[in-house]
Amino acid sequence: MTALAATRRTPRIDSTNGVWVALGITLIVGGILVATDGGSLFGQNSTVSLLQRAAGLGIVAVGQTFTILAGSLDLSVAYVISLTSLIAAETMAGSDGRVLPAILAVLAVSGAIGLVNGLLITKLRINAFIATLGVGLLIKGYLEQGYAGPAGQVPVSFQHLGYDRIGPIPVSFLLFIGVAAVAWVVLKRSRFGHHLIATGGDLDVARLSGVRTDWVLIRTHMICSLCAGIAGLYLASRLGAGAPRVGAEGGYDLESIAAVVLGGAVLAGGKGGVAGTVGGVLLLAVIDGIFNQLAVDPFFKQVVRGVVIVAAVAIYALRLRRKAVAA
Amino acid sequence: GNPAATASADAGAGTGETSSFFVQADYDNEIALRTATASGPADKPWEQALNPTNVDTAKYKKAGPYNLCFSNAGVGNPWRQVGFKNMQAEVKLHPEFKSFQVADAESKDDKQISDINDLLGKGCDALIVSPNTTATLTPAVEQACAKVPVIVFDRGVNTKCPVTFINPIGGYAFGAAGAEFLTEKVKPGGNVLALRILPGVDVLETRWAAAKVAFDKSQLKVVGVEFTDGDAAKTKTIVSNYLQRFGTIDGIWMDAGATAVAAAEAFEDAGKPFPAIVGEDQQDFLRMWQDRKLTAVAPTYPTYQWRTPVIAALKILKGEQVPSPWKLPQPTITDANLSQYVDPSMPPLHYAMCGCSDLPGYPGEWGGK
Amino acid sequence: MTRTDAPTGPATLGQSRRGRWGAGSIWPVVAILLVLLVAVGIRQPDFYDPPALLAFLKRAAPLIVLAAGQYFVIVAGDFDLSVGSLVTAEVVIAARLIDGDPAATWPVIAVVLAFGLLVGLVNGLVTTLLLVPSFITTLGMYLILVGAVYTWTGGSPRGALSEEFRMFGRRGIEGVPWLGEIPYAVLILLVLGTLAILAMRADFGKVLLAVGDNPRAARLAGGRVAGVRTIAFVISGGCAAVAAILLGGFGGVSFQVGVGLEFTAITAVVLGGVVLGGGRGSVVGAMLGALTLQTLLTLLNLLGVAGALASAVQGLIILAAVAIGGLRART
Amino acid sequence: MDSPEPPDALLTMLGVGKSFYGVPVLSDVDIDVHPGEVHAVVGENGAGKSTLMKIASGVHQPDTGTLTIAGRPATLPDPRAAQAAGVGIIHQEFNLLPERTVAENVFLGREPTRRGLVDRRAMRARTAELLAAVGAEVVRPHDRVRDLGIAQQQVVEIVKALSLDARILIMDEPTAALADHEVELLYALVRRLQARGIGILYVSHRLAEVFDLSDRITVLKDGRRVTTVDTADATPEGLVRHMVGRELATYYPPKAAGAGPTVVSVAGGGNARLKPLDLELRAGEVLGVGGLQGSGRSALARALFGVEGFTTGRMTLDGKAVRPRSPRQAVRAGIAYVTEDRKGEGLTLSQSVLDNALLASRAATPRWFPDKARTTTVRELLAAVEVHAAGADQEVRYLSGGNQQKVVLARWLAMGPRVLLFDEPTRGIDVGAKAAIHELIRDLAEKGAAILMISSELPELLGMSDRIVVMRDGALAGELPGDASEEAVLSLATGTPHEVSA
Ligand SMILES: Nc1ncnc2c1ncn2[C@@H]1O[C@H](COP(=O)(O)OP(=O)(O)OP(=O)(O)O)[C@@H](O)[C@H]1O
Ligand SMILES: Nc1ncnc2c1ncn2[C@@H]1O[C@H](COP(=O)(O)OP(=O)(O)OP(=O)(O)O)[C@@H](O)[C@H]1O
Ligand SMILES: [Mg+2]
Ligand SMILES: [Mg+2]
Repeated sequence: MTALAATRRTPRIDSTNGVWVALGITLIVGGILVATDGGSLFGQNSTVSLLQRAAGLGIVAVGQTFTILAGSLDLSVAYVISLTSLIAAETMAGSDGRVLPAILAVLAVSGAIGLVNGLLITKLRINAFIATLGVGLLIKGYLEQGYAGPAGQVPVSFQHLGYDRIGPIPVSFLLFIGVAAVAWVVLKRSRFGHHLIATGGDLDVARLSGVRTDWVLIRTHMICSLCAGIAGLYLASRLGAGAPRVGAEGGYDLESIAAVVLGGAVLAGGKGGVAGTVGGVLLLAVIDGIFNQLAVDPFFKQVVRGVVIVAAVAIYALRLRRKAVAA
Repeated sequence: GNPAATASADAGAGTGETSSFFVQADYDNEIALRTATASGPADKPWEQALNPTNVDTAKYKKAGPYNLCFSNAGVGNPWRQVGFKNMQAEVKLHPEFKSFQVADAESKDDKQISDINDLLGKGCDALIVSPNTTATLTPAVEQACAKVPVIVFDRGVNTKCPVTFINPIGGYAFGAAGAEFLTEKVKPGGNVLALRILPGVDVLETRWAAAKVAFDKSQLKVVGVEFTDGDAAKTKTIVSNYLQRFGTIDGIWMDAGATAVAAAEAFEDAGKPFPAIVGEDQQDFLRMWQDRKLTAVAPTYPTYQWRTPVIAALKILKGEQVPSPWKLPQPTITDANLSQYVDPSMPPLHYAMCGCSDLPGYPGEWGGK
Repeated sequence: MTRTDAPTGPATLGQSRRGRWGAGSIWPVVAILLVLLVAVGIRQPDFYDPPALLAFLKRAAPLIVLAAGQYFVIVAGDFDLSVGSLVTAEVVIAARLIDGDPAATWPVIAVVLAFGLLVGLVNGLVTTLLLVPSFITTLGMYLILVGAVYTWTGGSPRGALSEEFRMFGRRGIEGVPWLGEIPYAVLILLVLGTLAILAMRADFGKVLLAVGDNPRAARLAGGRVAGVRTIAFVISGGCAAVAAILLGGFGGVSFQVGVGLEFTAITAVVLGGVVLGGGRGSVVGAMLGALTLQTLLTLLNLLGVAGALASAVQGLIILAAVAIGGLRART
Repeated sequence: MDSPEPPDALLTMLGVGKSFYGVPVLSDVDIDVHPGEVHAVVGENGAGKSTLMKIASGVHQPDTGTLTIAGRPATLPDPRAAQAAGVGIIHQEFNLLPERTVAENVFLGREPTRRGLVDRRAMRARTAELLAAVGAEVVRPHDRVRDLGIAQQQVVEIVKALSLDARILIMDEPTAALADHEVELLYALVRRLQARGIGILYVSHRLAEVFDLSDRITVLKDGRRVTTVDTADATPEGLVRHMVGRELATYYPPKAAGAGPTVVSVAGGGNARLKPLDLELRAGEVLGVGGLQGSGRSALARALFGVEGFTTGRMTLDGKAVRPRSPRQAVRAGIAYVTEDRKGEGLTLSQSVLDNALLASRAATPRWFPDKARTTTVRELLAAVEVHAAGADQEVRYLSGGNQQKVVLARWLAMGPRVLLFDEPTRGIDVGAKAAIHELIRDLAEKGAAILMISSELPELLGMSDRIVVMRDGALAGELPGDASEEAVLSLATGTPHEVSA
């Protein structure tokens, strides 16, 4: 038995790293397809665009990873993004000196929305789907009532976030990677991360083990909203103004969930991770990029996206089942 | 004597506050343009311009064939669909273009910004942009201006750098046309219901803002301003509710015609006479108008404007002068010219003011028979 | 602890209190509905004239049918996010196939129903056989349907619905004394509602509840878990097809017809006391939830709540209603 | 602990009362536990034992009464507060996260940190120490709990409670999932903890254990404390009388006079978990299946029932070849399976008692219109097996374990099955209900059913079986007559040679 204990496990290919395999294959196949079409998938401009597009969705998806791991979900992110982009742009009002207050205001508001989501779910026991949908509707109503289009203005200095790049890598993509790295550490290495995964794995077990599950869920939702707030900041910087429809039109709610699930997370909670989510986001972005290069009809693109999401999850599920049978 | 009607009087469902989008100068300008005479070929409104001031484009002159690029906000509604077909067909008319590369932003602002960057890497000779929202695309368009001649149409951007900006007269003119029609046709004191698609879209906001000006000056009672999401069933429900509440509705104003048929049907289903109604140039409405002899008007936001940017691009690349801004005429369909536009062979949501009947592939490409 | 002597005696008071108001119960939604109906009645007394009431039911019918279909899926522990896009797809398909030709009406209705059932079947099989969580399956189906139907029609609906097709959502049996017109939509709703209630009373319904509650136990008791769940999706697809026929009839062709309906239907079901995750709640509750939502919209309309605020008010009321249900379940 | 017999109790609960949804579950219960003492709590299913333990560990809050911990009044709003106050608990149901490692489970909620981050190395090291302390080095700190057997999971539960350094340890049926020889390990552990001055509240249905381990015994009945006695002064008969309020026959029902015809025969049946085996079930006979944890007994039952069916060999039922590919086919062929995991696999907890009892009939032979006669039959069956519930429409989740098991039994009885497979039918069930279930099983056999009964409790296995097969490592290790000795079963199960004294 002691001999057995010493053996190390070989790393497994499972749902959380399967997405990277899929990403590799997609890059190769896509690269060839685009090349035969006479274009280049890896050209400077297309790479920049690809990474750029990944950044916004990526930041939201990292936040969504938290909620899904905790067995919850957040459908209000799209509206939080719109709202915070407006708060950012209106607070800045084109002046350099007000960038910091704007950032603080965005973080405060998005954190507060997360808090409300969390309280509704834990204290009033409203299912997360309905709670966040309801909060989303509230924010939507506010936006529609209060805004007739883009508003506010971001100073040029703040637009560096949206437009600058280091080599082929946009600053915003670095921001996404930074957010993902922090999230990775939090989930893997902090007590909160352990508690979050336990809460998502089995709420009762976590509670009976002394985890304050309510508090964990509240913090989880705050983090998710904060990520949406950061995405709102990024979009404000990219658009130069706040946009009341940018979140909903971007489909950030369902797409962020799709990215997380593509990354191998289990919707029921407790299983998945940031690395997978980053893979999921990149996979969606690469598919997008390929279709962009091939100038594929946007509607057909939608069909392919749907098929890819379902097929990927089906493959994960079948692998899991085969493993269970083999055990 | 209707208790509901008296109850509603205090509800004061008037025209509400002025939209933050209302800009008096623009309004005045557009109202003035409605009576301006256009220069250009009479049978080709997409080549006409109102009060043109031409700019010199010699510095963009280069030898063909050209690589034309287009960053499209999206094709998410029939209006954009018809328009995009127009544009594709227009490109085919000109052998000077060796390629036409399109990036579709799927109504996402940030995607469109990336798309523009992406297109710039593909060796465009000229770039046409149909921005998803005004303002937000400004930085991206400014970047593009530095590299290629840029032509913006439909919605604008907050920069003067594009070579030209093409659009019809605009939302104020559109909204005013419908509202003025109602003030003419509905007896003073009559009930008018305003149906809007969505709040917060600039082109639609200006339409309502202008209508509001007209209604505020009139004797009409605006009993409600409702958002329909462009959904026919919801529109019908709303109109039915209003009919029940007020007994009669004498006029319907709309900021876009997509649900005009549904609104009219609600009267039919309730057994009430049709009101005076504002629609748009979509075939289903025009057909109903003709069949049921509606009292109607159809202001248009012509889809033929999608042809103009291609024409402009060619002129610019050839170094010819172009109007900047390029204001296109914005005709209104009335009883007098209705029969000219009704075409039973086209799909119900086809826009009659497409100026496309002479284009290659018509009518099949547009879904007609 | 008090035990009743008869092992299977009548429920004690303490027990039934929970049963009456807790999660899965229909009473909270009934209470909310009554309040809303009274409010509507005060604002507009002639709302209760039979013809007006029937017209209201006619407008509510599509959502109620959708909610009933969604109920079957939710109570089995799944989601169906594809119904909204399915409704759109069906209307657009019907318009293109009929193309204004009255003779095509009945065959096209058959095609529409068959397509709805087929989409449900695919959803069900992918979920049960390929083990994809239904949230993802139907999200994928949603994207696929939207994309496919736009691709097929080149981005804008073509053709037109015949009057015969539109009759179901638009017209009714006319000249009925006192009632005026009995809309066909209301009749269809009555038939489907009755069928849904019967299905839930039958063994199928009980097994469905068991599957939503504990699929492993249901399987080990001899239940066809995959089969039952798949049938739930097929029912949902079928209901979406019927809703599409009603909505297409009522409003005509557009790409907007189904937008957001999946969320509205799920909200209605939850408002009716059905628990997301499965195993609790009744189909009557789900249908009442839909009726409640529709009443709420009417009331907001009557109160002249500005269009843009309506969604905020709606969100607030949904949160409040569900919170009340949730809190009651706890005590 | 300085003095060997400190005057103060570690934990005192006085006048504790608790109701759920208006139904009183506990009323006016007093109990205390002293340092170094094992205080056993016994009682029928549903007597309120677990509820009392959950109050002591902060899971539930009492409606009335007081808690005193180490002489100070205490309120325990949540399990965390209880942990802080030094109360640890091993719950009746498993409380582990299958996807996480042993170490992560053990330290869940109390992860050690270094510089703000979880110190995984310390966590593993400490877990390894604790595992070594209970003699379970087989389990490694980085193993995923999902990959462990049930007994090993129980070890993790115990280690988790130990890691608290609790002064008061509550064990709610810690041996329910353990086989007899593993129980010995637990005994040793309890004694060691006792020696360290830890006070232990010990809930069990196995009276032998109670007498082996405890210093004092409290009997609960219907949520009230009946008596508290020193173990030295107690007798099993007396205890049982207090628990059930009547005398109980302590022996098993008489065995079958002779076996009927073969109902099920398996030749060379095997699958991924089972090596090919031959087996016969005969009408009127109870075939006991013995073996250690994970020896494949459940796998055998599941194969017969078509859950994970045989992939090799032949199986016949009443002479006809069958190979159930799903539980549904098995049920329709007349086979019934009472699973060992009642909550996870047996019950639909949010449904009513009646719906649960009707589930198999409805699932296997669905009808489109409610079948009144069937419902009446099931109601009668529920009464016949003496299910104690507030009503037939009470949700099954609120029944005690024993009553839940009876609901499952009623479900299968309604099917009139030819073959019944019982997997640990009396696990976690009180003596009264246990005797009733034994009677029922025997009764079914007498009526001609063929019965297979898996049991980890040797007295039960020996007392009930007409024939015994013993499994080891997924294979049949041998067959024994019904009157075999415990040693004979154990030696076959463990593979150690033993003189069979038949
Ligand atoms: N959360 C709850 N809600 C409602 N009723 C409950 C709850 N928990 C327990 N009960 C009821 O309280 C009573 C006592 O249950 P408890 O689990 O304490 O019994 P027990 O003595 O541990 O039984 P067993 O020996 O079967 O484990 C039972 O009738 C049970 O139905
Ligand atoms: N669903 C399952 N998935 C993976 N492994 C399993 C599963 N069920 C059982 N096993 C493993 O297969 C082996 C045989 O288990 P089985 O349950 O048949 O044994 P058993 O003798 O009945 O033991 P127990 O008393 O624990 O049920 C064990 O190692 C067990 O851990
Ligand atoms: Mg217990
Ligand atoms: Mg077993």
